[in-house]
Amino acid sequence: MRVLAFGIAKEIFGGASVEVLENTTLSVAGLQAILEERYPRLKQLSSFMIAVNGEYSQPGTIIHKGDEVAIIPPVSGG
Amino acid sequence: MRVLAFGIAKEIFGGASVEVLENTTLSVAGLQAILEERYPRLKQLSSFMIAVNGEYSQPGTIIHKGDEVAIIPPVSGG
Amino acid sequence: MTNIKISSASLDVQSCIAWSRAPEAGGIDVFIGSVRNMTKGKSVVRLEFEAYESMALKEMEKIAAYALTKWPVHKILIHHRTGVLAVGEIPVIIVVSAARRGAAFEACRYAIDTLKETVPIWKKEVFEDGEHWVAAHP
Amino acid sequence: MTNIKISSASLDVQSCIAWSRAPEAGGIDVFIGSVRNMTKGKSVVRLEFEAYESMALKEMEKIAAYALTKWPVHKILIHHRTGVLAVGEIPVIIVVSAARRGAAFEACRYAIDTLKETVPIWKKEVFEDGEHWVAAHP
Repeated sequence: MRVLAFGIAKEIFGGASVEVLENTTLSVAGLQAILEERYPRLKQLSSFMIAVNGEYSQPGTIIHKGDEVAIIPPVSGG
Repeated sequence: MRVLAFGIAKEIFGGASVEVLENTTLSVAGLQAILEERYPRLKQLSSFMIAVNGEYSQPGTIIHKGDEVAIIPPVSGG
Repeated sequence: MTNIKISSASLDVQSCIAWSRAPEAGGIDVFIGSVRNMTKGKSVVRLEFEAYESMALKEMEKIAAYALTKWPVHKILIHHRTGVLAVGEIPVIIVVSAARRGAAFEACRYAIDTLKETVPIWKKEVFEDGEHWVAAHP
Repeated sequence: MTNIKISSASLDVQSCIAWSRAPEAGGIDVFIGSVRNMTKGKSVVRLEFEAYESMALKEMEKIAAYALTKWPVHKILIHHRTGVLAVGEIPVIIVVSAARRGAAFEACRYAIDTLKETVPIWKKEVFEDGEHWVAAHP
């Protein structure tokens, strides 16, 4: 699964996306745990959300094959 | 004394100003009584104020020779 | 800084906003009044604005001066039109720039609300079948 | 009616306001963001805005749609800039037209406040001696 990154997450990932191997059905909370283990700097953020198909998700949201997944660090537009 | 009129007061006075004879020292309340007697339609307005030298006045304000006096019907700018 | 004007010529939104801009301003709130085609269900043909100009300028200046003391705003502009205005024309424009948006919004809202209460300017609504001075009668 | 855009080109205040005008609109409130020269006492060299564009457009559309149901407003425009912006440039412009001014002010304030909370756009502040993503860290 490809996970898009923006803002500071792009710097933490070292690129605009990372690949995460799915061995099993993954929830948003599961993906978050994997990413935080691989990129501990994510835990230093004020917070971050995971968007699935361009919508803010809940921890229990199941990620399906082909879903567009993105890390949303604290927004600061305007 | 010349009293300036604006908006509907100009229509009530039939002109942009009226002359009021001062036999004695006149307060704003006194001027109001004179004008309401001469132009009873003033009493049908929602309200009106009297400005002296371009400032809203109190009923007790004394009008001096040379003061600029104006009738201010309810404002409706903007 | 304040910029107060009463004018019988069209108000120019672009130049009003340009005046308000500054490197230290993070937010600008602009209120633009516009002549509506309807009021209380009746079609409006035109509006006519009349001002007691010398006093109106003083009252507008008071509004701007108060806003500058009450909120941390940098600049405030209040321009009002007089004369005959067609539907869609602009009777009033208020521009407030501030470091932060909250102050800009609050000062702008204060300025238009207070202008409508205190500034000696009068509006006559002209309909197909008559006309009247707004707010004159209960 | 809504008008939502994310653009790497300069935002044009004049055309945004022109779009919002309508014979039935009595009041237009405009919020213009502006890049400030200082933040927390430090000189800003430039800002860099990045958007998750497809999602940001959806979130901006939600804000506009909600405002149209919550307040009696006619039109709402939300345009946001991306890329590198110098001091004085405009990252965001919001325009709301309504029959009455209260609705225009409230919907405009709602739109900018909510945009800053929900729309996936990020701002990097660049100073003489460093840079940082705003709000990223506690």
